[in-house]
Amino acid sequence: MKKIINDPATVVVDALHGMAAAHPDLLRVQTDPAVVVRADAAVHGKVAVISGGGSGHEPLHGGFVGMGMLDAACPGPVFTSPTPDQVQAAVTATDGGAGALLLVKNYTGDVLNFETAAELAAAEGTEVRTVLIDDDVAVKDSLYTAGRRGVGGTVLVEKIVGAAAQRGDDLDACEALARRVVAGVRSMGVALTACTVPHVGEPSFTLADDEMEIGIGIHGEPGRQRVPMEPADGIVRHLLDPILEDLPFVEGDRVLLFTNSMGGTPLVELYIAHGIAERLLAERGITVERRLVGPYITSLEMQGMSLTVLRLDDELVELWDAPVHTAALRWGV
Amino acid sequence: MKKIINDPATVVVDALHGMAAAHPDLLRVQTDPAVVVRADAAVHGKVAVISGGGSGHEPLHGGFVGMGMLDAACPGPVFTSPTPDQVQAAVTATDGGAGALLLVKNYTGDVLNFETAAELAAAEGTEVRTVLIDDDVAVKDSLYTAGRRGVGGTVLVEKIVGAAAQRGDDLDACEALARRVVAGVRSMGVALTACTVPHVGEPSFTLADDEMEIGIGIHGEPGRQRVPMEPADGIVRHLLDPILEDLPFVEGDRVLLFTNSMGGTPLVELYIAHGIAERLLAERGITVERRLVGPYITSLEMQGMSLTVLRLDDELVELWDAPVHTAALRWGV
Amino acid sequence: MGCSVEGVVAALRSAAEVVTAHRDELVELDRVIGDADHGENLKRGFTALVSKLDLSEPPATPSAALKLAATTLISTVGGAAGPLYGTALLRAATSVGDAAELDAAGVAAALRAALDGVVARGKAEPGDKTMVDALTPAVAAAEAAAASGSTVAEVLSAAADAADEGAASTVPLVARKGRASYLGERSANHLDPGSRSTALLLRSFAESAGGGDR
Amino acid sequence: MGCSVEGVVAALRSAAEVVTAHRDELVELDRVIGDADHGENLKRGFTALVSKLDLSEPPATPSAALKLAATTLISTVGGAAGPLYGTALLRAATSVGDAAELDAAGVAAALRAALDGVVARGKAEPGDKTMVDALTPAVAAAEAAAASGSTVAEVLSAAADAADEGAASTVPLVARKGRASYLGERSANHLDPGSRSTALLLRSFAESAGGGDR
Ligand SMILES: Nc1ncnc2c1ncn2[C@@H]1O[C@H](COP(=O)(O)OP(=O)(O)O)[C@@H](O)[C@H]1O
Ligand SMILES: Nc1ncnc2c1ncn2[C@@H]1O[C@H](COP(=O)(O)OP(=O)(O)O)[C@@H](O)[C@H]1O
Ligand SMILES: [Mg+2]
Ligand SMILES: [Mg+2]
Ligand SMILES: [Mg+2]
Ligand SMILES: [Mg+2]
Repeated sequence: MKKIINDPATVVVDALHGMAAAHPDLLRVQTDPAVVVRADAAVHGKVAVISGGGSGHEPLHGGFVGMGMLDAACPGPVFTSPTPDQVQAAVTATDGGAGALLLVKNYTGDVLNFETAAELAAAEGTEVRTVLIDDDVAVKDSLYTAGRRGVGGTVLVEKIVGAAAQRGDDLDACEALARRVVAGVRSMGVALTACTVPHVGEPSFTLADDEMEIGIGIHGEPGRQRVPMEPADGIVRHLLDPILEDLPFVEGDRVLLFTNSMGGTPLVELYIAHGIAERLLAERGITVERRLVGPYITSLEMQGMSLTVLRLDDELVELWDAPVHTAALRWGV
Repeated sequence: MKKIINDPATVVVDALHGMAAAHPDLLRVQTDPAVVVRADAAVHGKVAVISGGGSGHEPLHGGFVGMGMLDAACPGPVFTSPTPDQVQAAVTATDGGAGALLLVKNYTGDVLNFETAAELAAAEGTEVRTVLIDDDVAVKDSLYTAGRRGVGGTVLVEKIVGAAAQRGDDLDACEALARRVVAGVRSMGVALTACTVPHVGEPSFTLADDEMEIGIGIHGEPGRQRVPMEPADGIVRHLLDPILEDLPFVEGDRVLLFTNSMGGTPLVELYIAHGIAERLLAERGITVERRLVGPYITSLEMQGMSLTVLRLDDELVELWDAPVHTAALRWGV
Repeated sequence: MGCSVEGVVAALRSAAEVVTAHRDELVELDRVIGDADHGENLKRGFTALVSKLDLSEPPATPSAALKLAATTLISTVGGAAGPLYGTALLRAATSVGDAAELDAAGVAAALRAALDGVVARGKAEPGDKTMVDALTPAVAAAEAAAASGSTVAEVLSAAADAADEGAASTVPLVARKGRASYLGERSANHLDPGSRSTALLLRSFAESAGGGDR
Repeated sequence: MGCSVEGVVAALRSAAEVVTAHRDELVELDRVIGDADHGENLKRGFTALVSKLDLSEPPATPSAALKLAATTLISTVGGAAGPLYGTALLRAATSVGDAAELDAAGVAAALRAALDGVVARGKAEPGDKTMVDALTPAVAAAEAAAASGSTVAEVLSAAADAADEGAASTVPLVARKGRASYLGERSANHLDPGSRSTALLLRSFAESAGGGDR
């Protein structure tokens, strides 16, 4: 394992200190329990939008803390959901009197820990709502399973709901909006290489030089299917086709296209994939009105990518375009 | 070689098309010869700030084209400097009547090609100046060598000089400012893994699991020295100490600290390194007033990082803070 | 002979040792069909528990000891296992009430409460390839043993035996809950890490109870 | 017998073939002490040159052919080699003037002009571990051969022999110019890719001239 770290046991806390040093104007970091909080929290009268999950997906979620997006993020250990204490501390630090909305990626661990925290926070008098994000079309959804995972769509939900909370929408409206965005967003990912969890020290799986793993999540877990490597055209189709068929996205739809690196795939490859996806969408008569290209929800140093497509309407465009000032996304300010 | 590409021969042009698709509001792409041009070029009465070099360093330089930074970028093939035709086309597309400033990383190939272009452009009546960027302290400077390479400092020079041109500084002022920034900026990089140039298909060098390469450039070339892997503390010292001794940076200095990923090193590691560098600078009584953390000047998928330190004064801070709207850097707008 | 609060604390400490000793095994099981953190998560939690037991006032009752374990695991484990084991221990604590000593029936009832808690939280059924596949037969075995007049140590030993078998039974299963479910068919032919840790925990309780001659 | 414009064009086409055949070798040499593009760069440039020769009016004079090669390489090669070889050819074109045929002395003079161009642009001295280490002895050998009454083919052949030796002489050198110089001492014990391509180009010219029986 080759990483720029001091000690696998302190990776998260060391990174949080570095993050605090890098963005003193944007955020504060607490380490016991670990929470990243918007510098000017609590914002009076504003719904607190809070997310979190295992670390190793940077910039998610800490990099999205700031004006117009998250009020706080709860970073668990690498690929391990945070504890209820962290979520509770986040609620306490950001409670502006208008309630808190927890945006939770749908993993059993995240769901259970956030649920527990929500119960505890409610008991202390803060109104708390939870919305699960489950946009990964690689996972078959069913009543009898854990359901779909939350992946790339998370970034878009956080931005859009963050903007609504910033403009003053109340808790009901923020919750409804979050559910609406979740309903209209779909994602799928591919890995070219595995990643190495620091406390494990060896890759989560091994892929031959001519193989790729389709339908991966964001926790270094193997995907649904191992297939031979293909040129970028084929890779993009593997991701985009199931996304489009799932919702489905149809001719005339207006969408946001988010082309994401899993961490180790550089921008030059990402732009190639993005260009292909734009072309395929245009061929289907789907209009790309907004885009995001870069490493925004990652799996450590994994090489690979994901595509996320969100159906847009005027309100979502407006909220996407609204000013945001975080470490990883910034515009309008 | 595992990459999300269609064909090694079309990597640059495919990525340019993807980039154009991703940022229609910011830039236009020409492909014969290849140039990335600010969407609203030529800006009347403004000095055109132009840079370029081999591809494979994304977002450099195309990702820095836009308001407040570059007017155009000339992307060569991967790790190969562009030709004079590209530079000439960039000058032609951006000439607003106030002359053009070419910001050139100091590599023989880049220097010769930009020099030739400058002669040709001058012959066509555009006033053209060239400033070489040579901030890499890993290379011993001497009259008898090719001199130091341009690395991380390039990003800072482009931002600061771009801001000056944007506010209306004339060619003399922009050139003088560029020289001043170059004089005050120093960098050094380390690789944990090599990268694979698409047209080569195998890594540029091989490193054992317990080795790192210190003093690398940005072209996948081996570095000055191969040493055993160390914890992050040691890695950061290997980079920071020679930087600080070189200028030298001394107690009381105000600086910008730029912690850069070589492409494959994820943000979580970068923040760890950044935190260490901040601490070491504080120990020396050097005040970090601005920071930039992320993959901004890369070597394809190489794992590794570089540190860049720039001595600041009030004017440089003001120009750094000035609005910028590009694919990779955006604030104030 | 019943199990006093000292016995419960000793059992928790022995669980911490076992979890630490098997940390790598549990990580490896989770690496193959999950996200490689189960052993690390439990080690972190039980290490925190031991620190609390070392530093704070000793708990006054079995219930207090179980509750301390529950809240500590909830605060420190994270992942799916944190809330699940935390809830299990919380329900067990409630089940034993303010008894100063646990008898065999009390232990069996506590295990039943723990299982109910895990199911209430995680909604897994037997056959979903989770810790429920180890805990369900363990509870049945414990209840049978208690009904037939076994000691606490014998009850726990029967539970551990059944949990071992239950864990082994997860190998051929296709996961329907937890992270392994994302693998679909590829989750088959692997041991579920949570069922393994359940079996390990029950074995450590049984051995602690047996060693203490209860 | 001198070398007509057809001879120059044939030599350029044969250079393109040689560069393409040795593309991987030159990439590999540059991978070790540079950035792994020298062969790719030259192949791109000479392929473009062949397209131009195929598609446009044939050049009227040796000088026009050399100038076309120069501008094409400058526009398509990039890197250090593009401007250096481009300048070399440009200076050679100027040196031959409007002669319809090149004789041995003219070829030697053109090579001298090419070397001067490379040095003017790149500022490298012999011993810096660059193409100058191949071209310098090649020019000297060409001049000596021309002075002693050799044919054009013999002049080029002498130049190629000397360039081979000059290229080989770069192996022990520590680079002071070009990318290899960043490696410091580690650049020693490797052949400089540019000196190798210079030797290859001169050999292809010599063989083209010899095969044409000039
Ligand atoms: N819904 C559930 N009900 C019961 N047990 C579950 C459930 N989901 C997961 N588990 C158990 O949790 C174990 C994984 O725990 P752990 O690795 O610590 O958490 P995570 O899956 O969040 O990384 C699984 O092996 C399984 O036995
Ligand atoms: N200043 C110089 N003068 C003469 N030749 C040079 C100089 N710098 C580099 N070269 C030659 O150029 C060759 C490298 O060419 P190439 O790989 O195409 O360019 P780059 O170094 O820009 O990647 C070197 O092997 C060397 O022979
Ligand atoms: Mg986990
Ligand atoms: Mg090059
Ligand atoms: Mg796990
Ligand atoms: Mg080269």
